[in-house]
Amino acid sequence: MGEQKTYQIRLQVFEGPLDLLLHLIERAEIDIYNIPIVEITDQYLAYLEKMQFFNLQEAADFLLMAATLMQIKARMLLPRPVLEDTEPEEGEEELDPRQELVERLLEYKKVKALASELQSKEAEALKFFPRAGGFFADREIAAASSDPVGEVTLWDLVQAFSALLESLVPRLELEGMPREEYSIPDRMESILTRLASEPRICFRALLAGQATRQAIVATFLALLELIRMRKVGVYQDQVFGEIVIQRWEE
Amino acid sequence: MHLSFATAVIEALIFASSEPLKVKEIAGILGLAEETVRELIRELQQEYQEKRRGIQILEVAGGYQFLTNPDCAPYVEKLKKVPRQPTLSQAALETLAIIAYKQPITRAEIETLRGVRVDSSITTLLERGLIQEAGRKDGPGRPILYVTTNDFLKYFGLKSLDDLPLVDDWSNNQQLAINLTAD
Amino acid sequence: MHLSFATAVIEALIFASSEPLKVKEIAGILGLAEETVRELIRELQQEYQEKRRGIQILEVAGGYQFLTNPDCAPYVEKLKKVPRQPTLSQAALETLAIIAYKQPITRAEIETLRGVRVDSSITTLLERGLIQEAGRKDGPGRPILYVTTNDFLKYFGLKSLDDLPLVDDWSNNQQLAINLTAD
Repeated sequence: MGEQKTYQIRLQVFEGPLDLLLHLIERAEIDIYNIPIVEITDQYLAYLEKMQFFNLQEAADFLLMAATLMQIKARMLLPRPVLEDTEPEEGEEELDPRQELVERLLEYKKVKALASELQSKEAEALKFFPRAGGFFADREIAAASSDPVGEVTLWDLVQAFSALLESLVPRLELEGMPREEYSIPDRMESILTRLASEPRICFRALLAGQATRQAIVATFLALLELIRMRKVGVYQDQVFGEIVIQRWEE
Repeated sequence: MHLSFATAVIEALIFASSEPLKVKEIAGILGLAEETVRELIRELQQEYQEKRRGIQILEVAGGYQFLTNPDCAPYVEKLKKVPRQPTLSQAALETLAIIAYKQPITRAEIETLRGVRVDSSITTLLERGLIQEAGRKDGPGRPILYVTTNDFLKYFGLKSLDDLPLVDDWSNNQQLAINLTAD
Repeated sequence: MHLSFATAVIEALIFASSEPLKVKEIAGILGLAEETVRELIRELQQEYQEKRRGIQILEVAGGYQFLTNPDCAPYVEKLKKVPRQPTLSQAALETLAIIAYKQPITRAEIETLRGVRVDSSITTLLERGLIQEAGRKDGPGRPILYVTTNDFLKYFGLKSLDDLPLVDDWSNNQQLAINLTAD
């Protein structure tokens, strides 16, 4: 029976190079803190030859690990530097070239353990059915019917944020930071001019047309001011729709 | 199958079905005669009725369905259309704005920016589902980090956080402020 | 209000709510103390439990919700109108586990832990509403941070993030324990 097992072709899919390495180590019943790097590297490469990759990226992930293994192997085979030569400052012993790999493997082992915990939780949770065939079936309706923000709009939110910014920054205008070309009254005028020729402007397009951050801020503040003065209105056709700016009509 | 277990299964089936469930379908799933199923449903209905519970099983559109007890309707209605919440306070709004633009952020960081305690506005925002906890920050005390929720995006009509209107960058401004006062 | 009627109303409310219902919300609707509500829910839960019924009230994602009895699952699965999503792949589970324990976390940090690209599992998890973006990390490139959602708790039947199984030094609780003993 035992013999038969060795002839079985493993069709197991590995989730990545760490998964494959962990499999090799566990199969060989090796101490993870003392990996026989030559042996494991050979096995890893042998597996790599047999593996089929779905895409280039996947192959690259596995090849990167192969390169890492070979690098560690080379460092292990090289003669160690003489201790007297370089006085070790931080630790007594020099760093084992395998250490980083061991740490990554240990971390990944935890990931696998957690993933399998989640999997059993998932299997368990799927035995509990909610009303009407799905937790999330009427989430949209539920969300639409309750209104946690009341009368507050996105504009209020942004305004609050801008106001906070201003309170934190010593008056920029006094320091002459925003140049004349970004003055808010100018921007207000230019928005109104544009609205005289176009019935409506997309919010996104309005800001996208601005060259610098200061220009964007000035335009944005100008827009807020126009809204406050009720010279323009903003609306959305639909939730998630474009924010559209148009002249205020009585 | 024990009839008491069959009754439990029928209860579960009627509950989980998205439409009024027909006796025929129940009978098919359980491998019981339709008459038996009908009898068990009748018992279930009676049980709910006698105890004057909050929910009951009713025959609707040729099938069976759970519905809330009409006596409870005035309360259930309050649930459905959660009365228009009072508008967010200025304090809550400012806290929300900071979290939206600076997330993930800790309570202490928000307090530094606002210059006041923000416990109550954080509670309000958590309750209204606009923000949520999202792990802890590395470092002393491992304080809780706050982020905005998907509902936050929904209520403000945003597709993603990148849709938040640009506001001159906070960190740059602070830098600037420091530079200005240092001169 | 009679407590027996209050219990019926609570039953109706939990049933009617499309989301796990919070004690606070029930208390608000009924005008009762939260502790009273909690006690009444406990009694209700017990009643359903004792009778081994087809449905029960469970605490999920910080609220209470009716769910079918798991013993009935093999039958409920046969219902025609219960749409089911496929279970999560191993890759998605590994990515989700990392996010759940290390949130908020960037894509690159997840990739370091898993040793592979995680673009497709992130997309899957976002689409299924189990994770969400939560701002950006300070530093080069300002990468997007990911956190788990409330639906994550519901999907796995967890009361809160503290319900996640403990693993070595990976949970907040353990960190805390270490900090305490260090003092």
